[in-house]
Amino acid sequence: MSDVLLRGQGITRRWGGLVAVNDVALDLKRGEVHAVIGTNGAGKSTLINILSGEIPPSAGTVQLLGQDVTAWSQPKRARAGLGRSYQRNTIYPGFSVLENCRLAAQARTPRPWHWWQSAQHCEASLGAARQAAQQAGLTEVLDRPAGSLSHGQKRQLEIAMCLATAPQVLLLDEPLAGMGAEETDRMLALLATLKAGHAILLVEHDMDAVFRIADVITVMVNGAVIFSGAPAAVRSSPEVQAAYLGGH
Amino acid sequence: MDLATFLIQCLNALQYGLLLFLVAAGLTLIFGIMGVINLAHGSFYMIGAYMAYALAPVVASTFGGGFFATLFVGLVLAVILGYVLEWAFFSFLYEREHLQQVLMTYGLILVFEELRSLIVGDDVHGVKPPDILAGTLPLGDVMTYPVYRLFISGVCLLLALGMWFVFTRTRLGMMIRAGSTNREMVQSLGVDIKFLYRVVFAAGVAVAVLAGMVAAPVSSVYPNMGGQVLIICFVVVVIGGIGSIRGALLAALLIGVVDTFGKVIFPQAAGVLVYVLMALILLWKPAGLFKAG
Amino acid sequence: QGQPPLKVGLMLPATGTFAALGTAIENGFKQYVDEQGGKLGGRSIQYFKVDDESDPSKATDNVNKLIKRDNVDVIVGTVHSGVALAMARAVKESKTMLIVPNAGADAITGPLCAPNILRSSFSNWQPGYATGVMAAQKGYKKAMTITWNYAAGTETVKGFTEAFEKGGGKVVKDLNLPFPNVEFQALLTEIASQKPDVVFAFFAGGGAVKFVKDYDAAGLKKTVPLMGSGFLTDGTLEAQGASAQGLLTSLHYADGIETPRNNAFRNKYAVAYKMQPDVYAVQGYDAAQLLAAGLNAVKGDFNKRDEMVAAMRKTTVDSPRGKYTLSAAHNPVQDFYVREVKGRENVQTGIAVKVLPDPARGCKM
Amino acid sequence: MTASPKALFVALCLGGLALYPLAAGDYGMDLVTKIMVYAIFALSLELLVGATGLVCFGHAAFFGIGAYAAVLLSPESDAAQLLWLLPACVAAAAAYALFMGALSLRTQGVYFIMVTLAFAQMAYYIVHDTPLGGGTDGIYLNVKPQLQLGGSTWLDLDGDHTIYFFTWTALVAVFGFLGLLLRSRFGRALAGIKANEQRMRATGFSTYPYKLAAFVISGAIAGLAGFLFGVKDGYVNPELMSWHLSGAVLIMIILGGLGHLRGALVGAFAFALLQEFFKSEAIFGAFAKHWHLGLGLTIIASVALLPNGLVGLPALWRQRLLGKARGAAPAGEQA
Amino acid sequence: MAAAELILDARDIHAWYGSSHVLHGVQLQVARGETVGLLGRNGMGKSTLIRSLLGHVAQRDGQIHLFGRDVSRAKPHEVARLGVAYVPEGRGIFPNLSVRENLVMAARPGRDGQQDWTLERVLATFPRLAERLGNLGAQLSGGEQQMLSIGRALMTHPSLIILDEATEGLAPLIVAEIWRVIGEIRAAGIATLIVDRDYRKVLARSDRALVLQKGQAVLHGAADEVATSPALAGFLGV
Ligand SMILES: Nc1ncnc2c1ncn2[C@@H]1O[C@H](COP(=O)(O)OP(=O)(O)OP(=O)(O)O)[C@@H](O)[C@H]1O
Ligand SMILES: Nc1ncnc2c1ncn2[C@@H]1O[C@H](COP(=O)(O)OP(=O)(O)OP(=O)(O)O)[C@@H](O)[C@H]1O
Ligand SMILES: [Mg+2]
Ligand SMILES: [Mg+2]
Repeated sequence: MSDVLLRGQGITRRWGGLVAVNDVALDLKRGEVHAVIGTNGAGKSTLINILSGEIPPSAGTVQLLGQDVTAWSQPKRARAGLGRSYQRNTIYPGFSVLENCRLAAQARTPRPWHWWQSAQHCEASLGAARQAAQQAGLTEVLDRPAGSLSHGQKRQLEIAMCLATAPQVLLLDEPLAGMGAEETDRMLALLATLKAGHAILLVEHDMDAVFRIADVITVMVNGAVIFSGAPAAVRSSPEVQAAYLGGH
Repeated sequence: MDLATFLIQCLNALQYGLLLFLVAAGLTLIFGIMGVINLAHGSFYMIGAYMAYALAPVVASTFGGGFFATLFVGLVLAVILGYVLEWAFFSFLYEREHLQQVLMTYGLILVFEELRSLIVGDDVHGVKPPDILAGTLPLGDVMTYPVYRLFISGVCLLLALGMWFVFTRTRLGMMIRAGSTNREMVQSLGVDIKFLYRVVFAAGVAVAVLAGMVAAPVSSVYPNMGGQVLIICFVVVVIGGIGSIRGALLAALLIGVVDTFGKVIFPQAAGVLVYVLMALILLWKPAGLFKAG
Repeated sequence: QGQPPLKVGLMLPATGTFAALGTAIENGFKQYVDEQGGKLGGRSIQYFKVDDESDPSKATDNVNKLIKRDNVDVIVGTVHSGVALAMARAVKESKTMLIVPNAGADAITGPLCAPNILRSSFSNWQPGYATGVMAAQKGYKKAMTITWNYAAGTETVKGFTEAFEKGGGKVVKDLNLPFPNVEFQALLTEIASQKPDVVFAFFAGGGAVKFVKDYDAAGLKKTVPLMGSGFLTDGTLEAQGASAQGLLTSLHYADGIETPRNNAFRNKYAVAYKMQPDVYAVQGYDAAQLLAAGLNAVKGDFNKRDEMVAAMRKTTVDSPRGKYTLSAAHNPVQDFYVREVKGRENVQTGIAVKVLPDPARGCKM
Repeated sequence: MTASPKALFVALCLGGLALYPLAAGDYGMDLVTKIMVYAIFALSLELLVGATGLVCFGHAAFFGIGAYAAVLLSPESDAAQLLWLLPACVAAAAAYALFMGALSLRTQGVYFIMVTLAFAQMAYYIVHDTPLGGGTDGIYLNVKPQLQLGGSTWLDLDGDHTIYFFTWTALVAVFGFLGLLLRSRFGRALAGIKANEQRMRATGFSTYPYKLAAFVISGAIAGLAGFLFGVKDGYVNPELMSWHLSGAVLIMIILGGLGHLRGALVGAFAFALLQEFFKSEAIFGAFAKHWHLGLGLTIIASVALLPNGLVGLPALWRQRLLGKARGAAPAGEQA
Repeated sequence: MAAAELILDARDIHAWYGSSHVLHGVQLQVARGETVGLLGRNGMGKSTLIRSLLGHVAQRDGQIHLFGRDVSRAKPHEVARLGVAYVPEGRGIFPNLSVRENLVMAARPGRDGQQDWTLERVLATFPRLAERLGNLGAQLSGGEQQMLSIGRALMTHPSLIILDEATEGLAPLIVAEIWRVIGEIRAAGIATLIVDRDYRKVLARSDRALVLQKGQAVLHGAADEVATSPALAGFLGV
């Protein structure tokens, strides 16, 4: 039980007439990569948005580390150990790569009101930033303005910023999209090492990657979960084949 | 307030609201749809009013025309003016920080106001409505209602309808709206965005000038008249929801009502009512009454 | 002789709504100086000009330009009351002489009165009061007033109410709208629903034009007579056109004052500046006359300030508007004319109040 | 290495200002005092607009409140004690900023601009339409405040030099304070909010308190500027709260160059001195009457030629000298 | 193939962002109806090359001929009007326009007057879009936006379509569908320039390929030659 770090129950979200997420329940356990796959527009990003507190659910509850956080704001959840990445880049284009990560790390360093202290000397956040950047493979471009990175590099930075907050639960929305083969490998290796101490939710369309790393897979179609289970079971489910994989 | 007075006040409110929309319509295009923060809108309005005054004798002597001929000549001049202005002062601003537009248009205000002073002087002038519209209609036992005001309302409704149609129902309108969020992509679809925006800007200037010309007979023509309408125009566009023509119309009507009844019922607070209205609406709906769509 | 030129600072609006008024005042002032051969009290004049922009928040700085930068002896200004109050404050500290050629704020010759502050125009209270007298004499009993919600408006209305109620009438309602809002329709409807005997209005410039036209267009002109302080129809008649015809107003100046003094003034002005003079030009002209009276008494010796002010206080200004003197608080004690709009002119048809002094409430001098 | 020429520039400017009274006459002192007041005012807005990305179009409200408080809280015919008057004025402005910020920060972008305008207009109409602050005519400060300690007067703000150096000190203090603030973690968080607020929230920053804090600090500094203005002139008027002034101070910081504290400083000076220049009868003779024209054209030219405001000028020159002006870099890819 | 008429002929392309020199003299040719794959690791200049061809990079140099016309200095809209459609990385959807408007505003007959990509046909290709017709672009899921972007490009009836990471974020079924559409496009004689992370698919479906490394073309040739080149793995980091 204590290994369930994030639990969503009965999560539902409506946009006008459209039910984007329909009564979804899932548990994220420490040491597990839980992949959520599904057709485009199935509601995966919406689910992440609800779990991370970006938008409120129409119904359902979210528990983080055993506490009901449904009413918590997004920043509060983030500080409690919930990190997320975005499907679209949300980096700070004007800052250097390192500063992007440092700022993310700063969220968890105490005493932001020490206005006389220069941020550049905040060792705690700098260290965490360097480490996160290195994990995501950005060491060589630390001092480049983030806006001048290529698309793939921006995707890497997106993950690095998420890591810099040292979350316990990671909600990753298509982290591999736009990454090259090498970066994909590195990212998968990274996720494999992170897995030990974290609970990871991975939304991804790259099925090779998903099957390589996922421990549990949940499949969504039109807002609802149509299947959930071990990778092998998912691969062999005719339903999933028809709705999503298409012979993959 | 008895019923008859109440009804007349409602008419006043409606008419004032429509007039406000007319005055703000050019801003709806340039600011609301193109996204250019145009402080010089008031100046365009002022230019229109002064055109109605200064152009009339010239047009009368060369073409022998009256009010409507002046209107037409004014519009042609306004389109040219807008086109040249966009080319000279705005075409290089889109890629820049938006606030640069504030500075640019502020500079333009100063220049226009001073040119006005140099060319036509600082006196107050009146403009006569065209003879066919100069009459009045009886309203109650002591009041009458000028036909020209009805004409203004008509112009305004036509304009609102026309703008709404072009921007929501035509491909041209879609391209223009698309251009305000992603110019590069619009170009990639084969649209000459620079030319398109120049034309829309010119149209926006023309609409502002038209408003000035049409309103001149009721507003009269005086120095600094542009500065006085500027803020209320922004209020109209913003309350309505930036980029929404329906919204702007509704907002103008709302302001008309609040202002009209505010003056009568809370005279001491009349000045602040419009702003209270705006604050309340935006706190309730942080993106205006209608989101652009 | 051999005295250095007298430094005169002109702080007037050159831009904005009141720019035309500033020009007229300057023209009037210079005309008188030119008539004296370019010298007052034997001293030639050097002008320093500042555009006050009619913005009170910049007023102190602007007036300091004249006081501290140019070290002028006299300041002439201005149109806007708020600006004039800031000027009064500054000259009180610096002791520079100030002649106000228009701004009517009662306080300037009221609580703020000072030996070195004089006015060649009027106080807001005065034309209001004079119009009130006129209205009461006509036998009107029930009046409504309408003005912008700002000091000049409310002070003028106060003057009107005081005289009108003294004359047996009753002001049933004061209508206000925020400055410089010009959407009058709602208030006109209010007037129509109350049907008073007379309406008293205070507006100026573009607002005056629009109000008079709207009043006419609403058909009220035929049913409820409109009266106003003279600014309602001054400098605006061309723009107001037929709507203003027949309106009665009161002011200390009018067209058709057939005195040799006035005719000479008007002719010279028209030749020199290629336009007709107005009340503002007269006020500017008189500001120069006032200054001349003081300087002449001390032979141009500006250091004899007390003597100078005493002379100005005692002088009778031979103004184009007619002769007048200054009150103890340095405000003109002058006649107020009944004026009727005929064509493009505010024709004098009588005198509303002779030698009307301002009550100068609050002046301790 | 890039920081030092900038720091040197600022130090030179402030140092020059400290020495200026040695050379200046009454009027010059007066003018520069006023400009320094505006510089403080502009710095306060720079914290919001340049650093946090919150374009406030009602900043004159805080300025006006500071100025009005200075007059209204002073005794009728006695010198007020600076020790409490100054904090009280700053607090009054900060309090209104707290109220205004708490509500208007619910909105964003242009809507935020307009809500701040609305709240400022409310303050404006309160002093304009009620007798509270003397109505449209405004009110006078009869006796300027003094700093009294232990029975003796240490500082009397009635005097050109005193007010000059008092303002100068305030300017230096505000500049230093903001400089430190923006380098601190708090300042970086503001910069992050400017760049991408959504992401800041996702990383765990409660952005609202940050923005509100910036708003209140900014309002308080604007109140300080207003206090100085009220004391300097001894006369306050509703126009101090009008949108014209809010607009003017915005123009100053854009002209100077957004995103740099020294931009506010440079902008305030440039704007005021340009006005002086074009208004000058000595240079333009009778045409000085049309000074708006020159000012307007200069502003237009500066927008056209200086994409980053006046503080971008050195970089532009450097680029010219190195002959590397290959045209503007393309806009960043759409997010 | 090489004998076929060249519709795109770009030589010695250089590009800069500010002072950083990103492309160093790249050549690229596309013949009528041909499919060309563009490969390379992240940040190697693929998108920059594309954007240079389209005229979106302000600082560029080189000779570009499109359908025989010199477009080295042409503006982006002129390039597009010659019959080039662009599906940018990051999709470039207009967030404030509805799905229908996004599609309709782009519609344009092709060079030879073709009109076959109607709204109906696009919606039939991407049924998901048909359900979301009235929604704003900003309200779409990532994959839906991608479909919209491709659909919009098809609405312009291009003779050359440039797909920059067009399958990013799409479900496998849809990816398969997109590849099928690309095949269809190819069959219809429309030339394509494809950037995609799935290099095997790209090579399998291309006639020729170009591999970029640090802004330089390091491999260039027939797709099967490139596919079997021993250096390929090194350049792509696999
Ligand atoms: N703000 C909104 N208003 C209306 N509909 C929305 C809104 N946001 C999302 N939707 C709709 O909700 C559905 C689910 O969207 P979501 O982004 O969660 O999909 P997804 O599973 O992440 O898809 P993809 O794999 O393509 O990213 C989509 O059909 C989308 O169009
Ligand atoms: N707007 C920009 N400003 C400055 N540098 C840029 C800009 N865009 C791209 N670059 C740089 O140019 C180089 C090439 O980028 P480009 O986007 O062409 O790469 P790519 O091959 O498309 O990579 P990816 O596969 O990640 O999309 C990269 O090093 C990138 O950092
Ligand atoms: Mg998604
Ligand atoms: Mg790319």
